[in-house]
Amino acid sequence: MGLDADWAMSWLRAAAAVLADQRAYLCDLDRAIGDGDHGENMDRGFQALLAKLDEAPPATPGAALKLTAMTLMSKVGGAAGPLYGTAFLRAATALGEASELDGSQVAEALAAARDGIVARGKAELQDKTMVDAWTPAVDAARAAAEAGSAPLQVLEAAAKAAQDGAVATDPLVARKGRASYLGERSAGHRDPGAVSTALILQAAADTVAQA
Amino acid sequence: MGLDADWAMSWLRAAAAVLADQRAYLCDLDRAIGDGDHGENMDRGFQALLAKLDEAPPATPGAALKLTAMTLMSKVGGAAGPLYGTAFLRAATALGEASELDGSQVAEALAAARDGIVARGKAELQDKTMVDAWTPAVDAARAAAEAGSAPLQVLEAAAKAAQDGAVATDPLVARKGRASYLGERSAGHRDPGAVSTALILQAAADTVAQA
Amino acid sequence: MKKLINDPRAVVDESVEGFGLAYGDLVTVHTDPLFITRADAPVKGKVGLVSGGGSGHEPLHAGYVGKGMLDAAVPGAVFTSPTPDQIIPATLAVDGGAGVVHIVKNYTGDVLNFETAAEMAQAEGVEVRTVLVNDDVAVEDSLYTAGRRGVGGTVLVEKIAGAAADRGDNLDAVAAIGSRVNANVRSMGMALAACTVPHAGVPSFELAEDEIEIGIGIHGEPGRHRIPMENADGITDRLLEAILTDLSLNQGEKVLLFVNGMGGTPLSELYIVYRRAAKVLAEKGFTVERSLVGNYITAIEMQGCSITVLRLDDEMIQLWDAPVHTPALRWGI
Amino acid sequence: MKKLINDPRAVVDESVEGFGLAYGDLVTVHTDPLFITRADAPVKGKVGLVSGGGSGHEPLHAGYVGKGMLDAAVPGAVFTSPTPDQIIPATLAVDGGAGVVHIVKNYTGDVLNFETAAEMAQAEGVEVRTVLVNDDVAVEDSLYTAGRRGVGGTVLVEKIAGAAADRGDNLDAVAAIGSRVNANVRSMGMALAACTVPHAGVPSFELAEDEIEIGIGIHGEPGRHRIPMENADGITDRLLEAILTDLSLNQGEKVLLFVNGMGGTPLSELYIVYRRAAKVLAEKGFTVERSLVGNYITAIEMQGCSITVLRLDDEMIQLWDAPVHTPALRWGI
Ligand SMILES: Nc1ncnc2c1ncn2[C@@H]1O[C@H](COP(=O)(O)OP(=O)(O)O)[C@@H](O)[C@H]1O
Ligand SMILES: Nc1ncnc2c1ncn2[C@@H]1O[C@H](COP(=O)(O)OP(=O)(O)O)[C@@H](O)[C@H]1O
Ligand SMILES: [Mg+2]
Ligand SMILES: [Mg+2]
Ligand SMILES: [Mg+2]
Ligand SMILES: [Mg+2]
Repeated sequence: MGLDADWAMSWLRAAAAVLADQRAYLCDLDRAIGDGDHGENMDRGFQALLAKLDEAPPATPGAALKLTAMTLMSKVGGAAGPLYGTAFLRAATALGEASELDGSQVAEALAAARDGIVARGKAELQDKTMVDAWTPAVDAARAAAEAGSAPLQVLEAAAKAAQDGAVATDPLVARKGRASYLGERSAGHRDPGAVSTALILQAAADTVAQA
Repeated sequence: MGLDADWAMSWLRAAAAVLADQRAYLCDLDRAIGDGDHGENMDRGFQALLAKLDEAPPATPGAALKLTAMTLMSKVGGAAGPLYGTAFLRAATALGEASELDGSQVAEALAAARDGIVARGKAELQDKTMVDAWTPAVDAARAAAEAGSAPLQVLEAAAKAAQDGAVATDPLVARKGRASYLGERSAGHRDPGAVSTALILQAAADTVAQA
Repeated sequence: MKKLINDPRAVVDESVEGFGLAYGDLVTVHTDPLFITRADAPVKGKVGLVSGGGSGHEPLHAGYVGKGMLDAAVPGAVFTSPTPDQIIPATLAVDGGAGVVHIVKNYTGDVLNFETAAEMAQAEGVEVRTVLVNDDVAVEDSLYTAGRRGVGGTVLVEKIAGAAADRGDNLDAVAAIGSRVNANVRSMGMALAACTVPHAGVPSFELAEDEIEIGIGIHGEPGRHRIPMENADGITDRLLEAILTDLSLNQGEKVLLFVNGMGGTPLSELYIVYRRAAKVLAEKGFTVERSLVGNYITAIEMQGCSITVLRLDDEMIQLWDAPVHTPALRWGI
Repeated sequence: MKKLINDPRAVVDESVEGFGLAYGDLVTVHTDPLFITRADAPVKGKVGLVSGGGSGHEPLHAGYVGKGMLDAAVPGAVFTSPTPDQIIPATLAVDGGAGVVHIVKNYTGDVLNFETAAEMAQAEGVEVRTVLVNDDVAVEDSLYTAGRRGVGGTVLVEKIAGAAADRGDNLDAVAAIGSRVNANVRSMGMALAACTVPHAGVPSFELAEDEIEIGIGIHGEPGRHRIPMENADGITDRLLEAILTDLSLNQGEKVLLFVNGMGGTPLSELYIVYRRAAKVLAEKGFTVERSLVGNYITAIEMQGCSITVLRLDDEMIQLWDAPVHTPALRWGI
């Protein structure tokens, strides 16, 4: 499958499905070190997105990401809403009018998304946030793109790195977001935003693979 | 032991001890069909009475009962406070200045107490209240006194009848007091005020027997 | 039992002491015996209002002491009516020469203790009238009970009778308006979870995760019956129907709708109940002219609510709106 | 989970709807997107005040909409900050031409969403200033955290800044007094038992019968540490000490003492906490000049309390005393 507007819509629908499926799990993760709503927030946002995608199907991958940004910004709330909103908006801007993406465009869109999150949230690596999934994902995606890999391999590398990054948040003491209020008690738990990041990126890769 | 002022004080102290001992039990009974405070109320009143008895030991049984009436009235609260207060006050009045009681004086004092409770509370037999302990106690005491029994036997007859009366409240549906709000749900539980009545009368008999 | 208390036996004394410290400008706390009066009591020439009952219903009654409402509140032990030796001095302390009205919730204990106190205060030369509150429709067959309990309606009786006294009504008039409110008010309550009396240390009753109690009082006692859990609209309909059946309002009549929390229920849930109750009343053609939503007469930390409906007339509306300045109810001042 | 609700997902909408029905004379509820304004908004020439945050803290924030306090409140989902597309129209709706102050509790979500909304509202021509509230001393090392949370102090900031706007202060002055209150206020909270978020259906955390959480926020999150159960005086001393260590009051300084319930704790217990706190402050030579006791910023039905101490100056006292007429706070009117 080429990474065109149809792919983008399939991906976002797949992401919505996996977030709905993992809603309770993400809430459980957030309950341990936050306020227990991350799964609910993401699910609410992506369910709203599904409706929007049906209403007016976007014409380019960039347009799909922009619609996603706007919808998440207005429906998710909490910390995740503005952060994912900015991420998708920056990625959309990076893609411009492109109608089908190659590997390096994928990598640069991911980098723009990550930069947006860091610009808004000011988190550094190892602060136990979604940045700990995004940054390794960006690094892996860039390495794969520079090696000339196809979009599928770039996304697979990104998804795997994000998942590893999420797992690696387990021992960290949080320094940003709600989990930071727990101090040392935040260690031993996985960051929910890093997990939702990995789920969304995995959905992107799976959508290419399954096409 | 003659039923003089010393006996009265020993009795009231024994009653205080048994009520303190049965505090939790009386509360449990009251929790099932009332508001769970009967043991607490009775204990508070009789503990206050102990202090008063030490302060100014009364000179006659009647004076001891009057002091009890005043103390219970001002310390017990709830339904039991005014009812026991009136009971002890009427009994005191019935005894007048007598310095030592015979069997028929005991029976008449019990009858006066019961009449006071009925006058205040308007409960009839089988309404599942303390009256269901007092009335059989009065009947038994009068029968014993008329048969010429000594005070000990009069009190023992009264205590036993009160205890049987308390047990007999188990199947009744309450029609007076807080338990009446439960309607049919009040059946199958023992009335706490009937039980405290039996305990107090048993203490009276025991105090004579143990002298 | 986990509570923000020290000695379970000191709960009432310490709580009232803290209350007195927080509202020293409005009230005076008298100890030995314990009662609370307006800081400026007695108000010369004004009818005095005294209410009281067991503790554990906060803000009732002490929270309603102040201008336009009660002159004194007499707190008993938790869920235990106060004694005459508290009620008598409270009555004497607030008599401004125009007599005193006792507002008494219809429980055997309260009735007997206030009755005794009224007699004794009369003997001391204070004219006393008693307004009995018995608004609880959960108690159906009052022939076979101690009669209906006084619950949520008490707050409305205290406010409206308090305003009547404040505008200068005489003793009989204040008692009459209090009784008129009582005659036109009905309430019914329910519990999701029981409360724990401090000295008992265990919940007053146990409810399974899928059961609720309907027709509870305010003393942590079990209700009339236990039913499977229902949603807020279902519960509201059930309580309201019992009230309306008994109150028999006419089309177009004005009411005050009072949704009360039992102490452990959040305001957000009370608004959900209020929403349904207001809609149902409107649909049936009644006008919700005034309302009150919050924790005003509680059973410690019980979870649940009660609904109270008062049929209003113009005078009651005027007295309801009249200025009031107490720790728990304040407007117009 | 037993709650007086219908659909767990409809809790906020239905609750706000009921709130709007109960207080229709004071507020207007706007839906799609959801926000609440004063019934008479915008007030021409007056600086507008907007606050908001997750739902579940009732009466905060909607309960403080009205004369002398907030012009608009923006409720998010339960414990989730609202979104810019709610905050922007609320901001526009209450701009009376003198600009709008956003009062924002310092949580990443609230900060980010209000930040975005402020930018967009400015782009629409409304001057916006932001007052950040971060009074929670439980968050000790703010270098390594998202910074201190905004908790109880929020209510005081809203009241005092609201009074400044009401007397006609300009945009910068209202923001300045809000920030001055924030700079002088400190809070700390604790929980006896967690709350249950409706859509989650299970308690946010589990506490054993002999454990309490110290240093909780208002979102049902666990606290800084868990300790064995203590009595009310011990808990009060602990919270107060953390506050006073941070606030460093001088002898003779005047304070406002605010004892807040988390939603499921009865008033009687809050008075017991108030009693101890007032005594300790007096012993240390500080003057408790004003006080507030009750459920003003909650975490649904959480059991527990928070203590807030505000260092007062004469202007703050004057603004605190100024008339306010909202569903949850009312005096002088
Ligand atoms: N400053 C930040 N930078 C990056 N990510 C953050 C930051 N703060 C929070 N997050 C992410 O947001 C997630 C929590 O999102 P969510 O639960 O939806 O919002 P909230 O914390 O407002 O309830 C965290 O798991 C973390 O990954
Ligand atoms: N009208 C009445 N006549 C006689 N006894 C009564 C009446 N009402 C209540 N009682 C007695 O009082 C007892 C309850 O006393 P207590 O629990 O101390 O008071 P309260 O019911 O006010 O909490 C009942 O068990 C019953 O025996
Ligand atoms: Mg969260
Ligand atoms: Mg009882
Ligand atoms: Mg009682
Ligand atoms: Mg949240």
